[in-house]
Amino acid sequence: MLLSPQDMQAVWLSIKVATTATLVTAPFGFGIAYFFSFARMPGKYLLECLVNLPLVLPPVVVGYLLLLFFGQSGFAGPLLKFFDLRIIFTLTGAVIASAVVGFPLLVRAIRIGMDNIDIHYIQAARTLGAGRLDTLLTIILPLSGRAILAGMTLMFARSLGEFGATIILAGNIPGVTQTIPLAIYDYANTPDGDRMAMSLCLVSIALSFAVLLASEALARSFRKGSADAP
Amino acid sequence: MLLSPQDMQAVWLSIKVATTATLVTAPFGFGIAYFFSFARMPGKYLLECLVNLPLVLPPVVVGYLLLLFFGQSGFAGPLLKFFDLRIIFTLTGAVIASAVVGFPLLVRAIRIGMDNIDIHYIQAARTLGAGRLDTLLTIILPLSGRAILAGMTLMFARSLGEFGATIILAGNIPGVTQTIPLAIYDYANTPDGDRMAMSLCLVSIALSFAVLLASEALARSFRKGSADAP
Amino acid sequence: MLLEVSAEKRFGNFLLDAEFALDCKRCGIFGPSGSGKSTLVHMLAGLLKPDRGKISIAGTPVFDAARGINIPPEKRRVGLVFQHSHLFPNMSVQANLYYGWRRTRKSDRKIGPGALTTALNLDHLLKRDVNSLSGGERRRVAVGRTLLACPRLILLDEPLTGLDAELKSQIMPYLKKVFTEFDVPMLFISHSLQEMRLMTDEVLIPENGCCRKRMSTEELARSSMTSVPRSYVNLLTLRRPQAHNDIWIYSWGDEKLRLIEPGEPGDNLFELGASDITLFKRHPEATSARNILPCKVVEIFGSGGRVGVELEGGGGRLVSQIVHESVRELDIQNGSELFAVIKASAFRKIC
Amino acid sequence: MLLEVSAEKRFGNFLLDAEFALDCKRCGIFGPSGSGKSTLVHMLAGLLKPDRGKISIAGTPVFDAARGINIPPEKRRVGLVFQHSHLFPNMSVQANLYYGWRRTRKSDRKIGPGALTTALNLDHLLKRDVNSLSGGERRRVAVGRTLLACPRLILLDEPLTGLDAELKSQIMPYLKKVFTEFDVPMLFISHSLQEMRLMTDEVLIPENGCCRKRMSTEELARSSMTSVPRSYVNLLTLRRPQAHNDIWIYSWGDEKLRLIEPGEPGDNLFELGASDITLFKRHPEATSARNILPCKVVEIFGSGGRVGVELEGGGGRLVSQIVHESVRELDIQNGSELFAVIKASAFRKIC
Amino acid sequence: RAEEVRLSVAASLKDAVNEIAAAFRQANPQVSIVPNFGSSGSLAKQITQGAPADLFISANPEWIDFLVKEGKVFPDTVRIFTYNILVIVGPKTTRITSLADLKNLERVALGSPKSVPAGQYAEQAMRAAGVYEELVAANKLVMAKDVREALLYADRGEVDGAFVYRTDALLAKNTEILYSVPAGMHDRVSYLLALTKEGALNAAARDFSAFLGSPAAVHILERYGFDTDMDRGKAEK
Ligand SMILES: Nc1ncnc2c1ncn2[C@@H]1O[C@H](COP(=O)(O)OP(=O)(O)OP(=O)(O)O)[C@@H](O)[C@H]1O
Ligand SMILES: Nc1ncnc2c1ncn2[C@@H]1O[C@H](COP(=O)(O)OP(=O)(O)OP(=O)(O)O)[C@@H](O)[C@H]1O
Ligand SMILES: [Mg+2]
Ligand SMILES: [Mg+2]
Repeated sequence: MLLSPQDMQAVWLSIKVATTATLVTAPFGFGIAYFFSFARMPGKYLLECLVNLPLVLPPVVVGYLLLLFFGQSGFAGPLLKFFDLRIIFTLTGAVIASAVVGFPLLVRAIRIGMDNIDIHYIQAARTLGAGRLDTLLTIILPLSGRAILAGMTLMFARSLGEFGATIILAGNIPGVTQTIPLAIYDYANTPDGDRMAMSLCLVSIALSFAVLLASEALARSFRKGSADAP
Repeated sequence: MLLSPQDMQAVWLSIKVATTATLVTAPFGFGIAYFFSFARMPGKYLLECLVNLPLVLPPVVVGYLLLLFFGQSGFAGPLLKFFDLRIIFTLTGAVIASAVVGFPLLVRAIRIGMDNIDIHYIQAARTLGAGRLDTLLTIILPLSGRAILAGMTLMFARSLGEFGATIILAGNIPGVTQTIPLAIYDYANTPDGDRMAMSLCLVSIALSFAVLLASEALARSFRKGSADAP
Repeated sequence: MLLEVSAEKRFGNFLLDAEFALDCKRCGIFGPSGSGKSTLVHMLAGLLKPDRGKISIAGTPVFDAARGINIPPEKRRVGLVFQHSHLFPNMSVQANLYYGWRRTRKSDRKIGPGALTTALNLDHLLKRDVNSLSGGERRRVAVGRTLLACPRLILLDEPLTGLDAELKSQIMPYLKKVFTEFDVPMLFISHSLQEMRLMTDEVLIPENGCCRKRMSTEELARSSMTSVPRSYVNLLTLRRPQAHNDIWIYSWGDEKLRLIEPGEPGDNLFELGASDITLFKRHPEATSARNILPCKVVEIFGSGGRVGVELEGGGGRLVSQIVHESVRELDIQNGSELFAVIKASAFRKIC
Repeated sequence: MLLEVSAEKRFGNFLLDAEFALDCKRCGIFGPSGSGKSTLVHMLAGLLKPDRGKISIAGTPVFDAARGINIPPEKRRVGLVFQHSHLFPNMSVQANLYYGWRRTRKSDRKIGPGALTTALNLDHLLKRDVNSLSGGERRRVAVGRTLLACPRLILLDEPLTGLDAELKSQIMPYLKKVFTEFDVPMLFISHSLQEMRLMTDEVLIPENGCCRKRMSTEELARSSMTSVPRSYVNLLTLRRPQAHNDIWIYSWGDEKLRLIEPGEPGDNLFELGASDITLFKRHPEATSARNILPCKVVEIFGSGGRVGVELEGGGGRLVSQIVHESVRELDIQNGSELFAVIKASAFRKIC
Repeated sequence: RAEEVRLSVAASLKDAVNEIAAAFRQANPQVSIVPNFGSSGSLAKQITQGAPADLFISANPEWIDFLVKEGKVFPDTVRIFTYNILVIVGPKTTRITSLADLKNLERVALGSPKSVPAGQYAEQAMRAAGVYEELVAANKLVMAKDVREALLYADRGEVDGAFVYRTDALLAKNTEILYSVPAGMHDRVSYLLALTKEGALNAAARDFSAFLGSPAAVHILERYGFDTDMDRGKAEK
């Protein structure tokens, strides 16, 4: 199983994209999950539906909507131009595509964990003088630790496999935006590309396995937010 | 926003596929999550990695692997032939594709919830004479209720958006296997199909919103597995 | 019911080293906080696997590291009332109560749900969601739930802690009754000597994880006279109360005792502090105390500030606690004849 | 510290209707299980929003439905020790203890962590993971955690339940000390009249959700003489103990009392049950009781089986509990001269 | 900047264009060529949204028209790049002599006519042969997402025949070309190229565009199985 230099680049780019997407979105995912879990607001469900959109729509459509949004005539286009930022056909675009597509998974995972936190811990912290934000950071955050990790693992895995939105927003430029799934796509048009494609798949699997093991190891160091033992 | 009769059929097929995939996989997802959450086995992580595969690999690759597996010359091919079952190019294929791709999400969601169950409830049930299976069904299952629902919602949403694996395993046969994402794909690759594609997207969004609301309403009737209140 | 334990379990610095055999129906574990009581009980129930050793209940081994035996909790039929209630939050009070009952073979069902819920004062709560119960209500449900599973051995990990005196005295008699009536052997954990004496005949006294020391509850009570602030307490069974003005006259053997508390026609169990008995050389005239019993000294034990004087009277034996100075002054010896003076209000009804 | 509450909260069938003003530093809530004590306390802490009404602490409104005021819990500086400990499972014992302390302004930090952890016997546990603590250890950490936040009002929801007698008597003095020394007003919930009397001067008595009835703790104790099994208890401050053989002689005003318990050079608080005092018309010779105090009747209250006779002696006032029959027989009236006989072991040291 | 040529090329041309680019770079080492392969539709949409591209090669004339309409490419730079030939592939044992024989097959795969040009050509051909309606009614047609997928089905034996391009057929392992659809039965399969507004200003892009029509390029295309007979195209038009 030998990878061509171009494939090595794709692997490297994939790692970069998945890691960045995961790390950058984690705080937002946590914030949104907190909002969904604790806010009492009528508009909550609409927002929740919005966050879920990238899951419901085919990734290609998500990519297309992102393209429209960040495009020249799109909503964010002029703004990006003003700051001389480029998203389309850049690695930033790939990160954004992965982040958007994985976001609902991240939020949902964190939220399930958060919903399980015993309210008494929060009450105790409040009466001990911790404000909402303080409680969020010192009690809810650590008690959601496992769920956040689980969400980040999901996000990372999803990013490794993200194809549809990425190819549209970031393009398929070898060495620049060509991540593993795009490289696999290219091999489909090459005689005998199957074997190479499989090698890349195995790399993806190995990467996600490593992340899974790492997250399980880390999770063990986090307390769950429930049991008042022993 | 008028849908052509063919689009209406796609919507109907999508609902069928997403619902079936969700309902059929839920018990398996629960079982696997239970195993991951409570089993102490060295090979656990390998299996977990396997379950995560469909998330890590691009959906097209998943579809390709499924085709290899269920195909005539594939592993399960002769068996299927023997029982005169057809998977490829059928709605069953679409269901399988959706189920496989959504499975890691389902399992992960249920697992986060399960990990949060206070062990004392399980201990109490055991000392009251409930065996492992009994405890599983009467304590763990209801206490995972919210997480299972969350997982099923994820699965449903993911099924609505599933394109890559479905189109390979089930083909894109209008009226037979053409679900919403496949219909959208057809429109999106026609220079002036955008409006029709958007209509279908909106239908998907509305469907997932309805499921989200329903699951939130149901979730409120489930107790979480932690707090020993008041 | 013979309980044989010879097992070890280590948690970091803490080592539980249990090595005992208890052959009694009413046993207790009496030890300070952190001495390993809960740990031991979890091992007996099968919820915690000892590091080594063996445990057998009524002759059948439920755990044996050497032979690889480890019967799962649900097969042990060992009930456990937890220190915290841990009611199933997904079920109503009723469903919680019946959880174990439904999983008990008909032939093993010795306790009736109706009588139990009434005794625990849970009838009006049956339909309630357990999450809305108050702390005390939860405890009662937890006790009821375990009792209804009709286990062959029941472990009670501080089941009465957190209940108010009234509720406690309401549950206690029922606990006592079911445990004796239905012959359910039990291991009772408590910090309260009074609860211990009421519920148990023999106690295991873990000290810093070492569970070897055993004594009869009576012995524990006497020895605690000299160590704990609360002195020895006599337990008296009084019969046939009869009202007389504001006072109730009970029979205690051949003797009559005057109490302020009313009782039931049958047996009544009363508590009488050893230090509530004052001894006089001569009959003291004109006293507010209503009971003046002539009696003879049978035994003198203890020393210093707390000397126990066991007395034999018309009704039975009593222990009076006095100071050594008084022993000297009154020249109390075995065989001395004295008057024991007890106030009508000194008796406390238990059940 | 003035606490004014006029608020309602409904839970299904249960209605908490609180309408009271308490102006004292040491208050208690004394009511049976399910009477709404925890609910009230949650409302005061800001964790539960009343349906209507208002609550003000020290003159500042913390809740007022009409004016839309609802100060969040962290701004109220109202500490709460929960019925269950609810220690933060993600932190060490030390981090739990310091959680509130770190969030308290330096100028408000009235209680030193060092002294507190020592008093609560937590020093050896500081580095431990809270999830490995025993039930009693958890409780002590919970109490310490709230005290260290130095709140201006502290709510204690059965903070001592589940501790053994030894630990209780170890913590109690410290609780008492910090609450008086550092001037922390408190609302103390307990089922124990003794704890109530030690910790509070005034109590609120919720009945079935109705929180209006108040009385001084002294009144409660006297009234409970006739209702609860445990009768009235005198609290005596005794000074300057001196050893004499096996006995300690204390000063109580002009009087000397002989006790079996040793004490500290300064003030010592002792408990003496009203029914531990026997009254004699004449001086009883040759008795095992070590204290024979001449005294005069000041007041007679109660009736039937439990009559309280308040006596004035050399050291101060004492209440003796006797039966009405004795009152008649000894012809006790205001002004009667009697001998109060008390055994040396009748006194129980509190702190 | 001027020395960079950014390509947006239909994925089916990947290997051929890569090779041509390599040949070009040998002559012009100072020029770097940045390719981006995707489906013609998404490439066109990217270009309308301002994605950087100098040269667009589409497998489908419609998307060139679309970009012309959107004003993203110069109409006068549009020209035919190369042609392809529609064939039916299948297991060696199957024999097809005319499109009418398709009726004897169980399943036939083709790119979805709505979105895949090859599917449109196949539909045209079947309509011309008068078998299309019948095949649709019998649910014999499997619409694939692209030609590669149609070929995959045939290669795996899931279908008895598939409409693919000759270039793709060469990638198959277990199938061979059973039948070449006669050119007259459908529009000619043509790949169009155009310079974008940006590309027209880029000298290197113009050079590369010209190189794509050079004999060297034609030679490479032929090796990959493309139909480079420009004259036949003109003759038919
Ligand atoms: N999982 C654990 N890890 C580490 N130490 C533990 C663990 N479980 C218990 N311990 C320690 O073992 C000792 C005994 O705990 P246990 O709960 O059995 O005490 P206990 O006698 O029940 O006390 P209490 O009366 O306070 O409930 C304590 O010091 C406790 O800290
Ligand atoms: N969330 C709730 N929903 C419904 N009923 C409730 C809820 N919380 C409390 N209650 C009810 O309100 C009453 C008062 O409860 P509370 O916990 O205040 O009692 P308590 O006086 O603290 O009792 P305990 O001494 O047993 O702790 C109880 O009958 C309880 O069942
Ligand atoms: Mg314990
Ligand atoms: Mg309470």
